[in-house]
Amino acid sequence: MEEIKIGVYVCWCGTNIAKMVDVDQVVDQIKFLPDVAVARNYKYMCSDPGQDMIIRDIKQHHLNRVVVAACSPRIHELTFRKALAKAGLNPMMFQMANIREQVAWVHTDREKATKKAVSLVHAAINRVKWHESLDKRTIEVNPATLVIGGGVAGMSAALEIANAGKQVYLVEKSKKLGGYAAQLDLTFPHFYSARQLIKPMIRHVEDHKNIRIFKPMQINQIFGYMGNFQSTLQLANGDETKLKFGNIIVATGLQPFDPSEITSYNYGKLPDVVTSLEFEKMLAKGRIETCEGKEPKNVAIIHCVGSRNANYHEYCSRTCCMTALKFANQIRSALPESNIFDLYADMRSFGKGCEELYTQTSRKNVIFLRFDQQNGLPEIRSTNGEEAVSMLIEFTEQFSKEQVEVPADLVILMVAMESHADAKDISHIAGISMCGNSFFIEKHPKLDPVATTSDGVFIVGTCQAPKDIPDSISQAKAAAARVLATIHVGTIEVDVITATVNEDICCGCQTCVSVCPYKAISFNKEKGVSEVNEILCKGCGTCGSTCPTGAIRSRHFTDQQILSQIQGLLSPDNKFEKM
Amino acid sequence: MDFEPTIVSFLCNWCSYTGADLAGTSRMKYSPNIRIIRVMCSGRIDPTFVLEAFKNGADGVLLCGCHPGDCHYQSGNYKCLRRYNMLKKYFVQLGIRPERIRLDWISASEGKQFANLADSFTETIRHLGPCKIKNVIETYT
Amino acid sequence: MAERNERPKIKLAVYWGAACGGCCVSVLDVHEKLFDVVANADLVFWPIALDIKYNDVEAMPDQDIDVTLFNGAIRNSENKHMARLLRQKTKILVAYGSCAHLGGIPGLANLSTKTEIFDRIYKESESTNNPNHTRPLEKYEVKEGTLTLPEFFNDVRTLAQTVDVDYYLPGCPPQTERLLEVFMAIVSGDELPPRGKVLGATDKSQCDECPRKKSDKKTIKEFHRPWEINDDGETCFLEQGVLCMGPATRSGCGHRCIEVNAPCRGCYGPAPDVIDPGAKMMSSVATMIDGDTSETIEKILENVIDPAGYFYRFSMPASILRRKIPENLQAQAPLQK
Amino acid sequence: MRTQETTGMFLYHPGNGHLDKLNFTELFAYSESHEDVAVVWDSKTFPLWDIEYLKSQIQKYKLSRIIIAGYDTGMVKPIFARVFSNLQLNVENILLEDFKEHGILESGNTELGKALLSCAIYNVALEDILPDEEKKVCTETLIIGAGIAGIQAALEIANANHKVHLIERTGTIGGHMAMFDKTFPTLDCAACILTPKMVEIGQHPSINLLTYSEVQSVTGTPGNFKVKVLQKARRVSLSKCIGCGSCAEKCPGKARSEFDVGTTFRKAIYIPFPQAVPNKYLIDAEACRYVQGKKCGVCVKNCPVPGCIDLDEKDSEIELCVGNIIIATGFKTFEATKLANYGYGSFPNVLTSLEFERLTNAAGPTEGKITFRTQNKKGDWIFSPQSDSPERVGIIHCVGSRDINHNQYCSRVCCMYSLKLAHLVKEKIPDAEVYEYYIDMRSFGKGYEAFYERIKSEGVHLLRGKPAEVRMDENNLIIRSEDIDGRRLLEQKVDMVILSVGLEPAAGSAEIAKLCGVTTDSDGWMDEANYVTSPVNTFAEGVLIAGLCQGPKDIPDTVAQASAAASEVLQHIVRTSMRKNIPELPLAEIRTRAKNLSLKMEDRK
Amino acid sequence: MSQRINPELKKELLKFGAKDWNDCYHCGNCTATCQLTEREILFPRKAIRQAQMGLTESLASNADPWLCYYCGDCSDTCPRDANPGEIMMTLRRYLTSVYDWTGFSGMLYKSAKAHIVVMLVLFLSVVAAFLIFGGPMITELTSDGGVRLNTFAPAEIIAGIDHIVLLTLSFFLLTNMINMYYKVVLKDKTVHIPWYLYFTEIGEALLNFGTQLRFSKCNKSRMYWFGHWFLMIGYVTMFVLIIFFLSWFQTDNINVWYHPQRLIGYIITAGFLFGTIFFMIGRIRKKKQIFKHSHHSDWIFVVLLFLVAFSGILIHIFRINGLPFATYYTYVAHLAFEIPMVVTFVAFSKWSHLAYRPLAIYFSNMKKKTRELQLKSKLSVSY
Repeated sequence: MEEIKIGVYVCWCGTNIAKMVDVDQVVDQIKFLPDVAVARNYKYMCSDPGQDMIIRDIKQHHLNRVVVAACSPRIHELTFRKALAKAGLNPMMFQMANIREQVAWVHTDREKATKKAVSLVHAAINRVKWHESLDKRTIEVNPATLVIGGGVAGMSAALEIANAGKQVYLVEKSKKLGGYAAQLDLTFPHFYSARQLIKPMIRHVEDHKNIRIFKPMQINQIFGYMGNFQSTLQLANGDETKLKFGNIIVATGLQPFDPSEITSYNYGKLPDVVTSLEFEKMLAKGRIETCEGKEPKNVAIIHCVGSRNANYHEYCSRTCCMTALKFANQIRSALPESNIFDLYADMRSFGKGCEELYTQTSRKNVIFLRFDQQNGLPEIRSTNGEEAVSMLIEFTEQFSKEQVEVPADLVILMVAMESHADAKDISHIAGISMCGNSFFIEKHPKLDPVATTSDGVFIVGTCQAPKDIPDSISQAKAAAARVLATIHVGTIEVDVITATVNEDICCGCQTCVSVCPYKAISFNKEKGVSEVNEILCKGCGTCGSTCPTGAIRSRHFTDQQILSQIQGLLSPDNKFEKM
Repeated sequence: MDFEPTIVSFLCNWCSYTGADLAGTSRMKYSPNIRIIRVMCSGRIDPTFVLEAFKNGADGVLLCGCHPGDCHYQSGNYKCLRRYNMLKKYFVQLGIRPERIRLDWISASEGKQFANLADSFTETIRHLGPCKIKNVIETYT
Repeated sequence: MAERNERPKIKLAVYWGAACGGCCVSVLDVHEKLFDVVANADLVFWPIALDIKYNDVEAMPDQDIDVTLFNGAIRNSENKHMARLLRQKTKILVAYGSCAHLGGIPGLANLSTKTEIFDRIYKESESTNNPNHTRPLEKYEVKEGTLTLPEFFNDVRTLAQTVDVDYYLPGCPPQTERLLEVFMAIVSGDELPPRGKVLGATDKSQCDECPRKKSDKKTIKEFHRPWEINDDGETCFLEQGVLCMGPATRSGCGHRCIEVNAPCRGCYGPAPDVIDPGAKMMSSVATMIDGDTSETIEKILENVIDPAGYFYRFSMPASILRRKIPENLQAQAPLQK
Repeated sequence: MRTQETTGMFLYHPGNGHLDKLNFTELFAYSESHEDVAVVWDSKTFPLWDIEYLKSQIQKYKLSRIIIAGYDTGMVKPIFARVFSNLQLNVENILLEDFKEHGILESGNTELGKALLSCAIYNVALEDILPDEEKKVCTETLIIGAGIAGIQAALEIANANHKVHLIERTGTIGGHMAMFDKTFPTLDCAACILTPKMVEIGQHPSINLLTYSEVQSVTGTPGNFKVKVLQKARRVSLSKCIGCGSCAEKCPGKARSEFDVGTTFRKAIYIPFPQAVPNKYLIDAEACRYVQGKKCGVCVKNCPVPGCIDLDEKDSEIELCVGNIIIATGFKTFEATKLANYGYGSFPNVLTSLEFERLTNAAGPTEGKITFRTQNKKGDWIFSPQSDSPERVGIIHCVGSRDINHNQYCSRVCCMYSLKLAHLVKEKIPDAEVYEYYIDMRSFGKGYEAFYERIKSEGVHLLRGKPAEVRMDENNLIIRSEDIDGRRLLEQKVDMVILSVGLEPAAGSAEIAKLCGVTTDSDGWMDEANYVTSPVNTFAEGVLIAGLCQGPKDIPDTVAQASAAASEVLQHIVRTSMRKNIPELPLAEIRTRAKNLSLKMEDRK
Repeated sequence: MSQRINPELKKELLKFGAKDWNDCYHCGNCTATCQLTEREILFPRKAIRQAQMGLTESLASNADPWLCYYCGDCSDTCPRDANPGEIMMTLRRYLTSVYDWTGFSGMLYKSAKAHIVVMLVLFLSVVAAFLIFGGPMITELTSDGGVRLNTFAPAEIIAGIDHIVLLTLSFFLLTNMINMYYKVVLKDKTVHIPWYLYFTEIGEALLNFGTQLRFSKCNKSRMYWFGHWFLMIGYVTMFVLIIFFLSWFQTDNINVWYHPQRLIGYIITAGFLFGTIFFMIGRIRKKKQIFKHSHHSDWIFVVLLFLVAFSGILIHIFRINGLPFATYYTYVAHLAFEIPMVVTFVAFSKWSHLAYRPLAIYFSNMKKKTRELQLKSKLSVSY
């Protein structure tokens, strides 16, 4: 075996790290460790000069392992691996010690932070000794795409891809395409007809030669991996059809919040308290009326129903303010003599043309009243027929701090957007993580808002977070771009961090087979050993820690690597007692 | 000087490690006694690692994974939970306080929770005092 | 045959440390093959069979003995002394049997402290009649001089933890056929395997040879003792909820236990790269538990009464943590609520 | 269209000036002469608010279908819907034909208006009757502006192995995002997440990066644009410069650093910022003594690479041929001096948010220490790490936004970035008091509300009420505002005021829009083809918009939009076809096609 | 107790001249801009909110609109062009009608037609009275001077009529003021004003009445204040002169130019002319915020005032130049302008702010002091 030569680089990250960690001391302490050939610190390791320094050292000092102590590997591991590759070293011969997010930024005692940094670097040095060269492989990408959900986001994505000449399978759970947007009357802020926008879209999707629609249809299972997924669909006539596709776009959409759990609004008890969606239907029918079929004289709109409230949903549903303004305008047109009251918390008319609509709406005699959820929700109560008006909404108006009651014959609750109930199932089927409020988690909230941590699976529209139609469409197209790019290139690189079975040791107990969530392990009866499909394998390593014989190695996370890391981490020199 | 425990923490890459990173990017302060090792999934955490940590002088071991149902690999965290329960039984037999290992769920968005967990666990261990197993192995013959 | 006779006989020693003696007996189990052994080897030291004193061994030149089969663990100063002595005098030191290899059954004593053991034996056991509370003393002065007893160590160690070991021959006791094979290999003068290797066993685990049917449905809803189930004699023990160390144990024993419908207990020790077979098996078995909440898991685990005794039956001293922390060293602080 | 239906047409033009360009008399005449229209009403003469009259008219003409055409048509739709539903007619037969939706409002193209009406009458979409035109689409793409939007779009396209020309006006890519310290709501450091992308751009084999360049002219047709690009003289060779910095050490020329928004100085030969891509020096001609005609040349002497610096280099021009253009010109911040009452420009420690971003940035002039702006020996006001730190900081939202006297629109990001700045102050100076003055708190995005709650819990004083003025007594800045929730008038003494300035289209974006044939709205933001369905397309075929040039938005929305624009480009490239331009078809042809298509759709049912 | 939101109030306010009454989105800029607001005296926003919501009770007890002198700063800087200054103006008109228990005020304000008709009737009545009761128009020259105005319209009789008018108007104005007191002070249950404050706080109110010092705090330009003050002083002096000293003021003999009678007359006239012309030009040009929106009462008021002043000047010129008929006719016209103005404006319309504003300052100050006292006593209890 060749002699191990490790280069260790400690980054200052400007002052980010250097402020809390004595980088010089870190270097001093680890440079005498066995196998460390070079140890340096530098202002910005990730910068071009920083990377060049590593490359130069690899060439000059014949380094074969590199450790960089800097930020989180989630940020720059790839950057440095690329640098290693540039220098002709296998990129996996690299280990990062996270001394920024997990040391410099979270600790206040410089001495202890430095000590901890040393221990992390020591651990990384120990670990990197056991690293092995792993080579990337590529696999073919199936050019077809599966789109789950036939709402406006799903359809946009489907059209975008189909228009580029690629096959799309569109699966919709209900009988109709169009989703939530198809139930809307007009859009904000320009009052275009939602129906007229969605209908042609549905027609284009239905007529498209590259789109195959399955509806009503539910996806129960998806096998495979990025580039080569497959699923079997049960057709209505009892037949089965097997689909193969390379990418998945999930657009499961939203469901409205059920306001009946908010007692003070009496939804469900007072017949003239309706949700925004119910009111939308009234508008589509052209009938704004109370349960008795009368045109209401007083209409009240209440914002933030189920949103921005820790008891229901902490998040803002993003579209309700504008929808409420749209409603106010529509009511004003249909019932010019009516009184319109708009009870809001903060008016969030942030989009292009939206603030202007807010101003315009003010000028149409819509009375805006502000409530504050922290000080109690408005109470809707019935007048029990004792007055001309059927209901009164009582609350403290926040601009005047006056306790007021608002007369209302019809109350519209602007209900929150929730992730669709089906999203939970889809998250399991497609392997997407969910955050606490059931919206899917994107790969990166800023720079990768449509990708997920599962490669080849994208999320678009309201299943990611509440948003309006244009934003959903932007996202759909963004996902389509990603999909088209992979299809166009035709191949994708497979991750090298997978499990592998040592057939000389595997005894065929098959414990691992059932453990794998991706069905990547199968039992080879002939050989009497388990085998890993390395494309399906996502490298979680669960099998590795399940295998009682140690036959399964989790590449790049081997027992040996982690054990050495632990030993480095706990090397007596690195303990606080030694201070 | 107060006893300064050394704690090894195994975090899954997707939720907990990201959560710990978030604690960092949000500059939440927590105890420096926690030293983190990243694994892809809490399901990768082998009891061997925990034992090795104690053998090398850890005073406590913190395991973190995604919340139940949220595992990036679907079910790795459940496997971790089962092993954790088994290990605790074993630890009782070894005379090691089972409180010295802790499994908790930290999601990618729970930077604050991670910081709090790190602090509270450090306090627990500080309170329990040093784990003697390393000394016992090395010196008790 | 003729060729072999030209070769000088090797010098063979057999010694037992903390052991039951079964290993020594297993050497005798070679039956008529003993003649082959004797034809090739001179037994220079074997307390159970030959009257050769420690002094005699001490008098031997270093590296005089070619092969020593050391069985038993290191429990006391005598064991330790002899291990060191034999190491000094022997070219090839073989840890023979589970006790020497991993600590074996005596190793389970590591789950108790010395005091606990003495209390149990000299005070608490039902058959003890010791009104004077007599305890063994290492030194006792009598008229004739000083009587000594070996020092009883705080814990049991494996042979390898005491001295360098060249090869291991696992088993409780090792399969006699394996012994012969190994012995013949040594005497034949063929190139020896690399030092530190486990001999007389394969790299694969029991399951590889196990005649029972195995599937990937290893989900455990409830743990059972072997007698609690209606064993069909065919299905994998684990799949029936019976703990079996087979997956984590090297084969080579000829699956003798399984043959008689008893689950494997792990005497052959771990597969090649495994440091701590108990931990591996704990992990593996725990993974099979059918429960996703702490409560259900704990409920199922209730039936695993003695995990240390089960998963570390033969390997406690060789395991990562080796032993229990004595009570007086345990942290006493109550937990804050 | 179903033959048994009788169609009425209502031309709605509320007369707010928008439709002045369109000739409504002509449109009226055209509709009236149309064989399939029973009656045409003009909103100028029709008493729309008289419901009973409307009812009687509908009954009189036996209308079963109404087309409302014009501007803001949705606004009057509910009136018709109400009447239709009263008359038991099918409300779905009320159709809107909004001219704004099709962009003919700005252009005033009456002919196109007629075409649209024609299609509306037959209930078909205009784009459905336009034939696709096979065209050789050049696979190369031009992206104007290399901020995060341009970077994202470039990477998306380049990763599909198509050539991208990325043009940036300044010396480095990165745009505004590179200047920020942290990004909301996750508070990850902007540079940390952006620099990897920048590096990727710099290294990508399919990206031709043209920094310090500007678009001169755009000619040709969609799919085959000819673009002239002016490459301003960097005076330092991109290929030879090793970025060692020896030149800048001795350079006597000085200028305020653009990257630090003028809060500190840089040399005449400079790298915009340490992580700049390309990480090469350039010379600011206006600050360079040599270029300004004085005797100098120190940089040439100090440069270790022979021939690297050429002080006499001249601007050059290159021509590109591209199939698609993505405009990502971004924004500039509102000029805070316009609001004299806040004292920006008079009081040194009234800062704009962008200045504060630099101040608090670890790579900024004070290495992240929040300090007062002080005068240096020469009397220039700069940030220096030696100065003291403020103890009380006021942050004023909506500076220049939501104000009819300045920009009526909401700048969308200020609330969140202000909360972030408050957090940064609290983090760096834990004892500091932070006062935030807002009107409405717009924390609408994913995780934003939680961030708002967090800032509240950090002890930042959140005050509802727009301050009227910032004045100064001997030692303090005083912010006068109504504390609406506290029901009092507040004169808060602070040491530093941060003005959360709104966003405006970048300087020069109007020219770019004009060059590319993209229309802009009255605020200068570029018009998308359809606000709802085509947020990245423009009315100019083959020209797409991404990011802030379309309107204020945050980073995730910008990134999504940039990717969406890339998707449109990829689609064009793959299809190698472009839709025929509308004006190229004669009106009669459109009418026939619309009718035929409508009949075809009828048959299908 | 919660108050019912009353959307009908807006219709009322529109008639009082409200513009953009609902544009305000409550950013608070106006309140902060206004130099007259104090820690707890917050306007215009609060009053605007009450108006938007139609909280008639709160509005009636709110004296804040009277504290505003309409400098227009708030409207100039309003981010939504909501015209807070104009809404305050409207509210003052509205409040005038609220205090006026006769309802006459509301009628005049809400209907330009009614206002003009009332004016015409009064105008014609004055002319008719002169036709019927007027004295002889003597044209012969005497040693004292040219024109014998006192024979045509004897000062005593005119003064007598003045007194009757005064008494009547005072009755209405006083009752309205009491009404205001009732609504602003008594109905406000949150404060209970201690008796001594009634004495201590009166000084500032009177001072402001005389100097309008508060207005001078308002604006960067002193011109408004001066124009307003000058007009007011002119008016008040005239009022006092013609009511109480008419016989001294209205003489047949012509005094030397520096005689106090003439000097005072000139000053009053100058004040009138300056004020009315300043405001008329402003209202025509509509450049400044304060002049952008004019209610019919504003025009009637300023035009009448101008006509009164102008006719007064003419009388003077005619008289000193010995043009008897011109003097007599102009005198009739002068009174025919003046009487309607006094009758309609003093108690029921614009001029009544002369009384309401100092009262509002008086009430507000008392309330403020009371609140401070209450706060102090609360503090002393809790600490």
